[in-house]
Amino acid sequence: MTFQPPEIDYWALSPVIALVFGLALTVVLAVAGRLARIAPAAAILSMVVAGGLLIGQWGESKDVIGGTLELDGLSITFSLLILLAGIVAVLFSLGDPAAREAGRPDFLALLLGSVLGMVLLTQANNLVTFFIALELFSIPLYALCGTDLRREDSLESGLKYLIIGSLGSATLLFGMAFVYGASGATGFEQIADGLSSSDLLGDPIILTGVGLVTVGLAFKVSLAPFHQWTPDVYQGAPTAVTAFMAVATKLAGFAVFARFFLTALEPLADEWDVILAAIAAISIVVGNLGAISQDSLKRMLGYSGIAQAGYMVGGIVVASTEGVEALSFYLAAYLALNLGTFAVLVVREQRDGSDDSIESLRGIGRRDRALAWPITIGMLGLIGLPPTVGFLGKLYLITALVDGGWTWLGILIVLGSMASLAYYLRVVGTVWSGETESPGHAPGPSSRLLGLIVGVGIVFAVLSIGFGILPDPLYDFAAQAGEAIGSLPG
Amino acid sequence: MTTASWAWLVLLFPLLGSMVIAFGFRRLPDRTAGIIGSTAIGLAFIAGIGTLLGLLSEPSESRHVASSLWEYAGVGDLRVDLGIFVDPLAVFMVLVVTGVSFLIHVYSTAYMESDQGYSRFFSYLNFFVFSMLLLVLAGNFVLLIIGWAFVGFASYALISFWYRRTTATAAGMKAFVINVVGDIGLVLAAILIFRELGVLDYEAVFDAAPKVFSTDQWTVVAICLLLLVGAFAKSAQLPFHTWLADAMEGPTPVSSLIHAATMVTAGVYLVARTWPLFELAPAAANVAAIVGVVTLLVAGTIALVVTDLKRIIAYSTMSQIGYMFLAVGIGAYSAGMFHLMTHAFFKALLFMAAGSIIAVMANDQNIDRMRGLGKALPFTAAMLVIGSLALSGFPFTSGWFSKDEILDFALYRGGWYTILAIAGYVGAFMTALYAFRIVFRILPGRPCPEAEELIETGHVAHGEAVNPANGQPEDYEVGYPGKEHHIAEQSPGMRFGMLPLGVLALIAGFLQVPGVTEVVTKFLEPTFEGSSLAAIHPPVSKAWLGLLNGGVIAVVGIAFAWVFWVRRPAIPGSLRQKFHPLYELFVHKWYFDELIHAVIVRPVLAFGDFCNRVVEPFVVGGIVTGTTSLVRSAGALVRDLQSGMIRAYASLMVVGAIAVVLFLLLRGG
Amino acid sequence: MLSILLWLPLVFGIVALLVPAARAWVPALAGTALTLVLAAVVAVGFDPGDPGRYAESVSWIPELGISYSLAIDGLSVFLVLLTALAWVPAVAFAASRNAGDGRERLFYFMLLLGETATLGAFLASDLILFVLFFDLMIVPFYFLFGLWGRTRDGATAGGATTKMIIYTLVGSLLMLVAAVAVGFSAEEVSGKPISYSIPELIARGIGESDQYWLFWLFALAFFIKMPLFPFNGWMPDAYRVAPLPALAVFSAVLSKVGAYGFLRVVLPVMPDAAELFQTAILIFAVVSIIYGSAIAFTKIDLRMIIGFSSVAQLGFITLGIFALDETGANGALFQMINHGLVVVPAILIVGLIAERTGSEDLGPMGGLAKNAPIFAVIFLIVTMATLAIPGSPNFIGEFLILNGTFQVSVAIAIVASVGVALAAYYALRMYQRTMQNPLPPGSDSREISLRDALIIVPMVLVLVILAFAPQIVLGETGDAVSAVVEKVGQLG
Amino acid sequence: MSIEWYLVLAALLFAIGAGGILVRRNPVVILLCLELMLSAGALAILSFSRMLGDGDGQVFVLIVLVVAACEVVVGLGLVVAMFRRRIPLDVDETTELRG
Repeated sequence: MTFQPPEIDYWALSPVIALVFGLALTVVLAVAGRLARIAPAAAILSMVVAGGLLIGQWGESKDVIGGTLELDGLSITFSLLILLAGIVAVLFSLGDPAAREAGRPDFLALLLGSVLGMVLLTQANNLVTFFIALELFSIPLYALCGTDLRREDSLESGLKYLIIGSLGSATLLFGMAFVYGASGATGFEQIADGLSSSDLLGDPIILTGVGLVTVGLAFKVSLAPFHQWTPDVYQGAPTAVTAFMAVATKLAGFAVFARFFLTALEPLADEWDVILAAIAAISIVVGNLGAISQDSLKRMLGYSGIAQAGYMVGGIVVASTEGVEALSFYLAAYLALNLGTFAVLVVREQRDGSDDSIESLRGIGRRDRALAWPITIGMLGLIGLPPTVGFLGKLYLITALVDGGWTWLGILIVLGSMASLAYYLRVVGTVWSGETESPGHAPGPSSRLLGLIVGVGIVFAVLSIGFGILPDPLYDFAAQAGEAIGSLPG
Repeated sequence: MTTASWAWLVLLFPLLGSMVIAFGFRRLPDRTAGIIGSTAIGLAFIAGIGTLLGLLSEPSESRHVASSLWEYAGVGDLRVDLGIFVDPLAVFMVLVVTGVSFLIHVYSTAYMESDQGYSRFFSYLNFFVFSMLLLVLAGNFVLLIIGWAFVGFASYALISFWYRRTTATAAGMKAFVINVVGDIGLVLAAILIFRELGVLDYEAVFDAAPKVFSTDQWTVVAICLLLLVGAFAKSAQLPFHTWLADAMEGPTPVSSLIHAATMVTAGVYLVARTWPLFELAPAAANVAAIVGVVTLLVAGTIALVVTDLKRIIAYSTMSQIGYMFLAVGIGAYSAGMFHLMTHAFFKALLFMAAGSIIAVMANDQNIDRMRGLGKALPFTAAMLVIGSLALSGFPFTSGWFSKDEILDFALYRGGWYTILAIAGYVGAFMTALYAFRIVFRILPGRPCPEAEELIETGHVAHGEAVNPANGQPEDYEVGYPGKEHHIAEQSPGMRFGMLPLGVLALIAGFLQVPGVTEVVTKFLEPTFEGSSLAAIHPPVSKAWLGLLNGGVIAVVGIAFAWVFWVRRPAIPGSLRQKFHPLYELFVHKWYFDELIHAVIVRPVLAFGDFCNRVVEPFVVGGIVTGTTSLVRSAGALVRDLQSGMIRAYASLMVVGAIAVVLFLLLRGG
Repeated sequence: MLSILLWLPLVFGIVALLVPAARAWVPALAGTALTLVLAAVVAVGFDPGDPGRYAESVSWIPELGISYSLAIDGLSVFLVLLTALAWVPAVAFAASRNAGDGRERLFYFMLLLGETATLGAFLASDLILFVLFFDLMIVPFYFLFGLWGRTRDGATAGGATTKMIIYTLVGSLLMLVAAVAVGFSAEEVSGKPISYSIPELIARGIGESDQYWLFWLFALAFFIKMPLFPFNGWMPDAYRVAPLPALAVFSAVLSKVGAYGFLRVVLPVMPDAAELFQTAILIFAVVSIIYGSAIAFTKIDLRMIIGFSSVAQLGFITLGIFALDETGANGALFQMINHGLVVVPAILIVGLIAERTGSEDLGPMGGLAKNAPIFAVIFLIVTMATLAIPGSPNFIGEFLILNGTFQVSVAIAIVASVGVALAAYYALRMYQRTMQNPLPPGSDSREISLRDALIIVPMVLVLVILAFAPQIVLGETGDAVSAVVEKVGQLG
Repeated sequence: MSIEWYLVLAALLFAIGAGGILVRRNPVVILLCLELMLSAGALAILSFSRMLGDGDGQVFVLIVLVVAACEVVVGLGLVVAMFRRRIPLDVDETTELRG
C-alpha cells in the first residue's frame, strides 16, 4: 500500500504554524538567560500574528491536512476569542509572583501550548485530532495550575485537575472507541454518514459511545454532575491561569462540542438532546445554588461558570444554526464580562495585596472608581440585566430555545439568572457600600503594567455596555460560527 | 338677566366670598371677614329672589330651567355636564338656605367676635353655603354627589373648627366617615340609575324611569333604598344619627346653621327631588316614613332626659326631621317642605338663644346649673319662649300649621298610615314636653350665680373653661370663643340675627292656612305635577280638625311641663326612680353608640390588626423569606457535597457517567 | 421628537456627572424641566385622530425582529406627561435638601436614568423594548435606595433593597421569556416573519392555548411591580428605607407602568385569556383594596400608610382595567394619573412633617396646623384627593371604575366601595393625627417655606384644575382605551 | 474470536482502572490506574480497527499511547513537587480547597 502524503493547505495551517513558532521561541528563550525578558513580548507577538492570519482567511471554509482539521467560520470565530483570552492571560501573568517563580518563559511556554491545543481543537474534524488537541490543551493547564509553588493549594489544584481531567479524557477516549467502532470511521462527516446509513440507531454500542463522549466533554466545560473540580481548581490556581481557564476551556470545549455533536452525531440528535438538556438543568441549579454564599470570589466565579455553562449548552441542545449563533454570541459576551471582572481581581491582588475574598472589595466604589465600574458592569452583565451584553446574550439563547421548542429550558435559564441575583448583587453591594481600609502596597509590578491591566478591565466594561446597546457587529462576528455547521436545520 | 344666570350668581357669590376671605386672611383688617361673608350671603339671597321672580314670570307648566357650563366628564355613553336645574323646589330651598344663613352670618359676626380663627370660620361658613346651594341646584346626580360631599366636608371642617380639642376632631372624624358612607350609598344609586336608564340628568331620568321600571321592581326599590342611605346619613336619621349629638362640639352658630336649618334637611330635599322614583317604589317610600317616625319617637325620648342644652335641641332637630321624612315618605311633599322652612326658622332661633345662654354660663351647657335666667336675659328669654312655642306647635305659631298639616295628610291617607299619625301626635306631645322642660327649668326661679352677677354688674362671668368631656384645658390661642363671651343683650349683631327669625317663627304659619292661603303648595305645585300623591288634598274641614287636636296636644304638653318642673319639681325625680331602666336606656341614647362601635368599628379595627400582625409577616413576607431560606439551605447542601476529596469527585463522576449511559440505553433502546 | 424626549433626561444626567458635586443639581433640574416642557408640547400636539404622528421606528436587532420603535397614543400621552411632571418636584426637593451626601453627581445621574427608563417604558411600542426598559427601570432605584437609603437607625440599607430588586426582577425576567414566546406564537399564527412591534402583535394575535400561560407570566410581573396584595412583600422595607425624592417618583410613576402594561400589552394581545381570567383578577384586585386599606389604618409610620394606600389604589385601577368595559378602563387610566398627582405631594409633605416633628411616626405628632395654615390647606387638599372625595378628580376615576365593575359583578363593586369608606378613615386619620389635636412639646409648627411651596403647589394646582374639568384628560384617552377594551369585548 | 470478547476485556480493564482510582489513596497508584483506563480505550479501538479492517484505528492507538505517556510525566512531576514540599502524598489529605 503506497503511502500518499495527505495534501496540506499551508496557508490554512499558517496560524497554527505561527503559534508553534512562538512556542518554540519561548522554550528556547527559557534557556537563553538574559534574553528571557523578551519572552512575554514574543508570546504576545506570536498570538497576534496567528490572529492576523486567521482574520486574513475570514469567511473561507476549507480542509486542512486532508480533512482532519477544518478551518471555517466556527473555528475562526472561536480561535480569535481564544487568542484574545490568551493575550489577556499573558498580561495578567506578567505581575503574577507564581509566573516569576516558575520562570516566566516556561510559564508562557505552557500557556502557548495550551492555546495551540485549543486552536487545534476548534479546527478538529477527526476523532484523532480531536483527542490530540484536547490533551494538548489540558496537560499544560494541569501543569500551569500547579506553578504557584508558594501556595500549597496551587499544587493541590493541579493534582486534582490532572486526576479528574485524565479520568475525563479516558472516558472520552473509551467513548470515541465505541463511536469509531459503530460508525466505522474517524472523520466527523464519515461518522455521520456511517451512522445514518446503517440501521444501528438503537444499537447499544453507539449509544454507550455517545454517552461516554458526552461525559468526557461535559467534564471539560465543567457541566454538572462532572463539575466538582471547577471551584477547587479555580480557587487554587494562580489568578492569571484561573482567568484563562474560566474563559478559554469553555470556548474550546464548546467549539468541539458543537462541531462533534452537530456534525458527527447529528443523526442521533433526538437521542442525546434530552440528556444534554438534563445536564444543562442540573448545572444551572447546582451552579447557582453553590455560588450563593461563597466568600472567595474565584470560587464563586467557578460556580457561576458552571451555571453559565449550563445556559450555553442550551445552544447545542436546540441543534440549530440559531442555537450555535446564540451560543457563540453568549460565549463572546461571557469572555468580555469575565475578563473584565478578573482584570479587577488581578489588580486588587497584585497592587493592593488583598486576598480573593469578596469582603476585600468592600467600598472600592467610593475610593477607586476605575476598578468599581468594570466589576459592577461585569456582575450586572452576568446576571443578564439590560443594558449590558449579557442581557442580549440571554435573550438570543432564550429565543433559540423557545424557537426550538425547549421553552422550559428557557424559563429555567431565567430562573437561574434570578437566583444568580443573590450572589452577583452581593458583590455589587459590597463594592459600592461601606468604607475600605487604606490599600497596602504589595511589591507589585510597575504601575505602568497595572495601568495597562486596569485599562483592559475598562475596555471590556465599555465593550459590554457598547455591545449591549448596539449588538450588530458582535452578532455578525458570532453568526459566522452558525453558518459553518451548514448541515443544520434552521 | 335670565333665571339661569341669576341661579349661577346664587352659586357664585358664596364661593367668591369664601375664596376672598381664604386668600386674604392675613391682609384683611380684623373682623372684615365677617362683613365680607355676610354680604356674600346677602347678595346670594338677592340673586335667589331674582331667580324666584324670573321663575314666576314663566307660565306655571314651564317653570323649570336647566343650564350647563361645560361637559364635566364624558366617557363612552356616560355624559355628565356641569349643569344646574332651577325649578320651584330648588328656588324654595335656595331662599330658605340663603335667608337663614344670612341671619346666622350676622349673628356669628357678633358671637365669634373674640375668636382667633375668625376669618377661617367665615371662609368655611361661606364654603358650606356654597356647597349646600350646589347640592340644591345640581342638575344631575354626579353634581348632586359632589355637592353632597362638599357639604359633608364643610360640616367636618366646622365641627372640628376648634381643632385643638381632641373631642372636636373625633366628632369631626365620626361625622365625616358616616357622611362618606352616605356618599357611597348615593354613588351606588347613581351607578344603578346609569346602568338601567343610561342617563344621569334629572329631567332625563325622571321621564325615562316610568317607561323602564314597573312599580316595586327590585332595581328601582334598590335605587331608592340607596338614596335613602345617603339621605339618612346626612339628615341624622336612625341608624346613621350618632354623629349629630357629637357634632355639638362645633361653635353654636355652626349648630344652628348646619345642624338645624340647612345640612340636615338635605336628605328631605333629596327624597322630594327624586319623588318620581319613590312613587315607582312605594316600598322604599314607606321605609322612609317608618324610619322617620321611629327616629321621631326615639329622639323625643332622649331629649326628655339629656341635660346638655345644645344636645336637647339637637335631638329635637332629629325628631322634627323625622316628621319631614314622614311627610315626604307618604307623599305630602309640600307639607314636608313647609315644615322644613318653619323648622329652619324656629330651630335656628333656639340654637342662637342657646348660644347666648351658654355664653352667660361661661360655656357650661348643663341645664341643671341654669336657674332664673329670665330676669338676667330678657331678650334671649323671649326668643327662647317664642322658639319653644313654635317648636311644640302652639296654636297660630308656624310650627302648629306645618306639623299638623303633615299629620292631617297621614290621617287622611288612612289605612296603616293612621298609626304613623298617632305616633306623630305622641311625638308632638313629647316635643311640647321637652321644649318647655328647658323653658321652665332655666328661666323662672332664683337666679343662679352667673345670672346674679350679670344682673348686678352687667358683665358676663367667665372662668377658666375646661373641656367637660376629657378635662383638657381649652387652648384659647387657636379659638374657643376667646376669653370674653357675647350675649344677645349686649351685642346688637346677635339681636339683629335673632329678631327676624322670632317674627318669622310666629307668623310664617299663615303662609299655609288650610283653604285660605296655600301659598307653598301652589308655589311647589309645578315641581310635583304628575305625582299621584301630591294631587291628594285633604278637605279643608279635616285640616282644621287636625289643627285643632294638634293645638290641644301642644297646650296639654306645655301644661304637663309646667306641672313637672314648676309646680311639683319632685315628680321628675320619682319618675326617674320608678322607671329607672327606661331612664338609663334613654340617657345612654338607646345604646346606639355602643352598638355601632361593637358591630362595626371594633371588627374593622380587629381585621386591620389581624392583617397587620398575621397576614403581612407570614403570607406576604413568607413568599419572600420562604424562597430565600429555601435557596440558602439548598446552597449549603451543594457546598457540603464539595468535600475537597478527589476520590469523592471521581466517584460522583463515575456514577454520573454510568447514569448518562444507562439513560441513553434505556431511552434509545 | 419622541427620541429627544426619551433620552433628554439621561443626557442631562450625564452632564450632572461631569459638573462639580455641589452644582450637580443644576443640570438635573434643568433636564427635568426641559423634559416637562417637551412632554407638554407632545401632549398638546397629540390628537387622537392620527396616532402615528410622532411614531418612530428603526430596526435594532433584525434577526430577532426587534426594533427600536417609539410611539405615543391615548394610553400613554398623559402618563408620559405625569412622569415628566413628577420628576421636577422630586429633583427640586432633593436639591433643596442637598440630598446625595457627598455623592450628589451619582445621585442625580441615577434619578435621571430612572426618568429615561420610565419614559422608555411608556413610549416603547416594541414588546422587547418595553421589557428592556421595564427591567432597566429598577436598576437606578436599586442604587438610589441602596446607597442613599437610611434605615431608622441611620445604617445604610443594603438588605431591604436587594430583596426589592430580586423580587421585581423575578417578575420582569419571567416576562422576558413570555415576551419572546409571544413573538413566536404570533409568528406561528400569522406565518409572517417574526416581529415584536406591539401594533403588529395586536393585529396578528397569538394562539389561544399559549395565551393562558403567557397571561399569568405577564400578570405576575405587573402585580409585583404595582404591587398588589400577595406580592407586596418587598414594598414595606423599600418604602421604609428609601430617600424621599426617589420614593416620590418611584411610588407615583413606576407602579403605573405595571397597570399600563396590562392596557398596552396584555389586554389587546391576549384577549381570550383576559376574558377567561377576568373574575380571578377582579378578586385579586378587590382583596388588595381591602387588604391595603385595612393595613393603612393600623400603621403609624407615615410612609407605610402612603405605601399601603397605594396598594389599595392600584387594586382599584386593576379593578377598572379588568372590568373590561369602556367606562371602567377609562376610569382606570384616569385614576392612574390622579394617583400619581396625589402621591408625589403626599410623600414630599411627609418629608416636611418629618422635618417639623423629627419623626415619621403618628404617635407623638399633632397640631402642626397651629401657625401653618397654608401648609394645612395644601395637605388638606391632598388628603381629600387621596380619599377621592366627590369633587376631586380621583372621585371621577373611582366613579367610572365602580361603574365599569358594576356591569361585571355587583358584589365585587360593593366590596370595592367598602374600600372607599376605609380610605376615608385612614386618610383623615393621617391628616388629623398630624395637623390637628394639641401640639406636643417636641415639634414646632412652622409655616411652609416659599421654596417648598413652589415645589409642591404646582402638582396640587394640576389636581385642582382636573377637579374642575376632568374632561381635559378623559376626552383624549377615550378612544384609545375603548379600542383596547373593544378587542376583548368582541369575544364575549 | 468475535469482537465481543475484546470489548468485554476492554470494559473490564476500564472498570478495574476506575475502581483503582476510587480505592487507592496514593497519587502514583492513581496515575497507574489512569494509564490502565487509557490502555483499555486503546484496546477497544484496536479491536474495532481490526474488525473494520481500517488502518486509522491503529494510528489512533499509537497517538493515544504517546499522550498517555505525556500525562504520566506531568503527573509524576506534580507528585515530585508535592513530595519535595513535604505535602503528604495522600489524596484524602489534600483537601485544602473545599466548600
